[in-house]
Amino acid sequence: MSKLVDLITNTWTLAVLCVVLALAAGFVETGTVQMWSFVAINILLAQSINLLTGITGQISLGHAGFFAIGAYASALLMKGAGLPLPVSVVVAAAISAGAGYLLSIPAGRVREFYLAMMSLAFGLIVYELAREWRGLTGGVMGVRGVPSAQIGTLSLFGWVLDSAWYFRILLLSLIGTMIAFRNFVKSHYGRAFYAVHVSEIAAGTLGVSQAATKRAAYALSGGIAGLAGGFYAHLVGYLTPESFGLMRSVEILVMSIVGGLGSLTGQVLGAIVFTYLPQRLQAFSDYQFMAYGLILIFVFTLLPNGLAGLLKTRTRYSKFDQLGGIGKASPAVALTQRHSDKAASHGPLIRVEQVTMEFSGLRALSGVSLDLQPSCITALVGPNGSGKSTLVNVISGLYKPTSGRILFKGKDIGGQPSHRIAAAGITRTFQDPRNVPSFTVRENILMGANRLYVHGPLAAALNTPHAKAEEREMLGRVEALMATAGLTHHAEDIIGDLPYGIQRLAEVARALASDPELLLLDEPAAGLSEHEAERLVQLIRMAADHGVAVLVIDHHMDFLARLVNDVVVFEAGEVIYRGDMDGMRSNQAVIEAYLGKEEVSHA
Amino acid sequence: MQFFKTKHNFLVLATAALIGAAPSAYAAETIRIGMTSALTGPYNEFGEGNRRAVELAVEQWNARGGINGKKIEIAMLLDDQLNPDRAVQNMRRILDDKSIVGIIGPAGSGPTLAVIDMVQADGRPYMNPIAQTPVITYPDGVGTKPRSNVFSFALQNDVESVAMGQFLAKKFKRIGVIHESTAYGVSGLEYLTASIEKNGGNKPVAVDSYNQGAQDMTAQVARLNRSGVDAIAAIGLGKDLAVLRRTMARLNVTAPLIASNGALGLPYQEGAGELTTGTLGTMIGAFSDPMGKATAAFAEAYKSKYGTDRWWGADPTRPQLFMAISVANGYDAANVLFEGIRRANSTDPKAIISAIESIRDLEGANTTYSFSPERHHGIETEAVKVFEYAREGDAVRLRPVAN
Amino acid sequence: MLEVRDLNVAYGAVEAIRGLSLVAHPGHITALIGANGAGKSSLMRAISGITRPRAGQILLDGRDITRLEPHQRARLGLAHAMEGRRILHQHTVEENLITAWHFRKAAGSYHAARDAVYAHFPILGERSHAKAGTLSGGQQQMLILSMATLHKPRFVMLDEPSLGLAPIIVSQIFEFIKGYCGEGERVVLVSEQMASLALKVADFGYVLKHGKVVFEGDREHLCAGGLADLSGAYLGGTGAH
Amino acid sequence: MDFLIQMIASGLSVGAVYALVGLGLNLTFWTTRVLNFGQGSVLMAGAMITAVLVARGCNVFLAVALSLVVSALILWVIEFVGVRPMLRIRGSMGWVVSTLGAGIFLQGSASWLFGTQAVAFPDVLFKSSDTIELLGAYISVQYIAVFVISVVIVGLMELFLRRSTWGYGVRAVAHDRELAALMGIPVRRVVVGSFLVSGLLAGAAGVLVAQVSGTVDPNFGLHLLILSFVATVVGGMGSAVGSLVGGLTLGVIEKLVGGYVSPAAAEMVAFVLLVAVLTIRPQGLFGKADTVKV
Repeated sequence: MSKLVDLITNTWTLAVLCVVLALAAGFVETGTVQMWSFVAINILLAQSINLLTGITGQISLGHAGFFAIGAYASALLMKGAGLPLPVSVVVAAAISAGAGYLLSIPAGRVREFYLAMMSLAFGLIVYELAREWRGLTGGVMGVRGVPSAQIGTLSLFGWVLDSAWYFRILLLSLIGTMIAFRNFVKSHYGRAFYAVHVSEIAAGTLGVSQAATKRAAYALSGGIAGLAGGFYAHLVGYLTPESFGLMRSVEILVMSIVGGLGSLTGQVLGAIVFTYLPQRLQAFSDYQFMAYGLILIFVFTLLPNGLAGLLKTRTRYSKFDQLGGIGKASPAVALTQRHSDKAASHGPLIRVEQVTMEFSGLRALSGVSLDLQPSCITALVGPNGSGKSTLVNVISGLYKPTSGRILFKGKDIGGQPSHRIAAAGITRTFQDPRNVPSFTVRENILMGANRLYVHGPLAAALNTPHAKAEEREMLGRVEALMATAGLTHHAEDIIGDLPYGIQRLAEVARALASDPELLLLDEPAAGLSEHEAERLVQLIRMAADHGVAVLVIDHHMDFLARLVNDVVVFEAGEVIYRGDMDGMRSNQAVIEAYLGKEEVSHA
Repeated sequence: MQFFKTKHNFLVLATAALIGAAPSAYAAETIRIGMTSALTGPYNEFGEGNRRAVELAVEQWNARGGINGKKIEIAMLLDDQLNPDRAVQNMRRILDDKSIVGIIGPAGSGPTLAVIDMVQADGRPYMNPIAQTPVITYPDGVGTKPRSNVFSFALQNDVESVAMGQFLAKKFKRIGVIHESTAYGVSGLEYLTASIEKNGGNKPVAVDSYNQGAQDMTAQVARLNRSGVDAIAAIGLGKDLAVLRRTMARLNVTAPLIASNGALGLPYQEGAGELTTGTLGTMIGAFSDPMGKATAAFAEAYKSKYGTDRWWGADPTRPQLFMAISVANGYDAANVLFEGIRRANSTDPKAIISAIESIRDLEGANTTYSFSPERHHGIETEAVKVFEYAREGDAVRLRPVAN
Repeated sequence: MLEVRDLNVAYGAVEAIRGLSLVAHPGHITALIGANGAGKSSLMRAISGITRPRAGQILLDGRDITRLEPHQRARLGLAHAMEGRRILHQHTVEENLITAWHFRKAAGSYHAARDAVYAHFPILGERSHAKAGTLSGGQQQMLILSMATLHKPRFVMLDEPSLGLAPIIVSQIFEFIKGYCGEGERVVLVSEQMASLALKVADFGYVLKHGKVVFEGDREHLCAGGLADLSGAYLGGTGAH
Repeated sequence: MDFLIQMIASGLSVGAVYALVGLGLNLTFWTTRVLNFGQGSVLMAGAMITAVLVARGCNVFLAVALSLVVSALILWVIEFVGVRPMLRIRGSMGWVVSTLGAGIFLQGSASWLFGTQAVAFPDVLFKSSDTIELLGAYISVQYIAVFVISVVIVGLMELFLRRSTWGYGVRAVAHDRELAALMGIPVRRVVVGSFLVSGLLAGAAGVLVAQVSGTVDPNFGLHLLILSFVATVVGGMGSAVGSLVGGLTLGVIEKLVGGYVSPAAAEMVAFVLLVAVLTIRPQGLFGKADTVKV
């Protein structure tokens, strides 16, 4: 069984299959080749919506819009300006990518239902434009005489393309797109897209700007759909607005959803099924609408994970497998060594000055000031609600302080967006672990390294040596971190299925993977077993030894005692003590605030 | 195990799909024809009607011993539901079957425009029963060279609009036109305007459009009304014309409604209810009294095969006028195709086409057909009449208007 | 009497409660003590029926309610105030109380109950037409308590009622809880991260860790154990073993 | 002047129907966070059944009553087979597919049972030729009737949601299912209830629109559904009043653009309006901004 799956998902099998198809195209009937071409086009469409909806989490009910833009653009460019096929489809793709970019500006601001409606509106606006803008699109009469392979009017540099050759070209571009797409999705960009999907807040703390990510996602998705449109135009040779109505958008979404959102293989299956389904359903004649309806109603009750669920394959979001592990070449350094001479000659790493934070009159922080030194571990303790987490949220840019300054390496970062602050080298964890549940431990930790990548999207898509080297280096860091955290044997496990403690550890490891200069940990030890807590201590110590300044919020006194250099005690949003542990234990103010009077009298 | 099963089935489906339809063996002993039309789905009225007509024709020919001893067989009967992509895929399958001798096309201008170029490239005789846009037959406009292998039995916009244009030009000064925004409606508007002007009328003072399935046309009607029209000419489907008529009543617009053939069908009659009285519509006159011999024969044959179904119409004693464009057109298309094959006594496209072009004064259900290398459409202006819903006692009847 | 018998709760592969048993007696305040992720909330959610346990039994006065829907349990007089200030933020204070009132078996009139609330927490009366979301943390906590106790239910569970509140408010809240438990034979279950706070109200305490009970006893026993030991227990040190 | 009045009158009447449909969508969205893409077909079913029954000689009001019941039942089934199972699968968006499937299935069944042709819809409220004259403008009594009925229904719904116990229940479930359950609210029953009511609203809307258009066919309702989506979003998902304002605004703007610019432009204006509103106010005119919690 699983062998069978391996067989059909194996790269070589697929390669062979493609070659076979390409050759077969010359021998089977034109109609068959034409259907294959429709499949190829639908695969492109499905992948395009998968990128936007499945991976970035932005539902789209208007993909027919991109499809139409691509189709009309390519048709008119070739018919009017006489551009050759490769140019016209690429330009078409570029144009609809532009449309995607523009759409992302309003669409980026809205969520779930509202987003669905806005995308729907986009699709229908394009549709109405196609109907009414007669001068350009020929209106409802459509565009006739588009150079098309099946009529033999399509030629490439004087060489007349028949359906078979057209299909081969289409297949080639499809494979190219798929490979590039796959590499891209498995790169830090893919992970960033997914992070935005799962939690826009967590994404920010990884140094990922959700606005920029969405813009990129829309543009890319639009581009791919536009490419599909271009090929569609020269497949059918006649464009009518009716081909780009709401139902088309819906079909595309259905294809992708049934295929299995987030899975690349699933999209292919979805496209195949939904290209042939209507044809096969003709057998039901009068009942075919009912049959189609029933299939849609129950497909999910039957296949909860879409068709992708059938082949138990999961799309992975790292190039670990591609690179065949990390190889020996990788240096096992988890963190960069920063000079850690405790002598605070070069001032504190971060200085919080008179920071006040108010929520609708409620004062969470009132004039808090404190400094943190490199390679120094500071504990932040205090009763619940004394403002500990609020301080971390303010420093990490989730809250804008009401007043006061936060100087990081001398410059004020107060109120900057969280992704900027993260990019500057300040990383934090949350009280409740914010991992991507469907990612493996390795992928989650790798996500932390996001801010360190320098190679661009193109390099990522083409898998340039540089891109590979970088991914390998990061994977090396991750490996080292997992070793220290004792997570190595969990590397390939889906983090959502692991115990709470492991998830906490992984999150701390992820934070360290960003090679931070300042590390903010919000109750990292909560719910950890002795053993796990020990691992946590090692992780934090390692960070400090490499010159990272660490701020730890926690209640575990004994855990803190064997870890920290000094303690800051909060009470009602104010610092009531700063010094070493013993000092704290004997400090009257602390005891009263933290333990309350009666117990003291008891003890 | 269950999992394996579904999975297995799925793979079968996928591979079956990939392999596609296997080429059917060439069967010389029969005449094989192919047809794609809207057999199901929301727009299947014309497609289904035509299927019945074609099957009737085939039955009759085969009863008479087929064509030169060869039985006729509808080798491919595909359903495109008026969806252009589906039409293209179906037509491709038909064209791929080299044993197919003649083709009968889709039930609307949209899908027909989508397939027509590939059909022309293929070169086998193609009958267009329904799509009214002339560019299907005459790509460079009426009066220019037709597509070599395409013959039209539809009530072409240009033809339909002649009768309408004459009538309007004669009777009205300030004409307002409203049309559905589809290929049919748009080209209909062009030809109607041309025809009005050709007959010495003044060009329409106001023109508006609506989308198929519109549920209220207040804006359109009020606009026409505001520009003081004394007649409203409409091109569209029956149910939309009904909405138009009701909207006119709501806004108390009294100008008469002169509509395309859609106004003569059941959907309009039912939708407009008693408001039908006074509505005028253009239609092939074949089924109005007195029916020609061939027409009556067809009606009889249809009635005996299918009974008085919804294509026959409400009145069991006599077929509705509308049959001319929902059924009889398909019937004539098939007959002319077969006649061509008979005359050519061959299945070679060229031979069949020239045989069809040689047909003169062939009695059909809708009209008397004459073709030539320059003339590839069957229905001519004289076949078209203007009808009016007139109250006769308590019944409303359609009666031809003296033109 | 509220009784839990070897309860198991798991989210996917993550076990939150592992074969936990406890008893909460009428007329006593029972505290659940433990750090984040120790399983306090999971336990309460299982008792009130929001999460379905994998295994185990939950009994109210000997009646097995493990299979009942949450709203049915609520109507049996089981109230649960979840952590994280769960109220209807878009609704006014008044509307919150009305909603809390109407769907449970109500003895007496709504107005009487409401006036009792406003009498005990005048500030809620003053702000009765303000959107609950605009209340301060303390006021929200008061509202939550009021909603939970509006019907004088026999079983009340409060998940971290002290979370994020100034000491004064906390003691106010605890006074209320004590008072409520005192009048009539009521079973009150309170979860706390800070033993010190828990001990201010609790007559009996269970210390949870990794979904298990690691330490239990009445107030004296807990205190006698001494803060150091106790802190060891709930702070994850070795004291408990 | 009379032109303007006619535009506004028809706009109000159409808009009121948008509001009615929109409110139905809203209800089910509140309780399940699911958008029912099948609602269009439910409109169709409501109108179609009335039309067919009357054609078979059934009393008009009985027919309407029956069709309302059926539409309610349809939505109940949709909830059962198409929505409840989907909510168990997180983030799969299966509900898009299933509700859509339900709609297509209904369409298919309708064409199978009653044919694909437009069926005449009887004059339930007045005749389309009944008009009253206002400042020289003729206004259809049917428009007025449709408007009044829709507005009354929406008003009653608003009252129900704001004042009645079950109204509180719906709003509580919409806000926080778990909390609602703990308050003793039978969440399941509230959800099912919301679907039943949504069905009633859809059925009523279907009948009203069919009254205006005069015919029903299996395709009927999709366009209306889309515009109602738009109306709801423009008004904001939060409140019944929002739907009403959204619907009326949309209806009137549509007709004004149709009248003064061109009917073609009117087809587009709704969507442009939607994008514009959401760009300025992401939660719609009356919607409550959803707070992102850390």
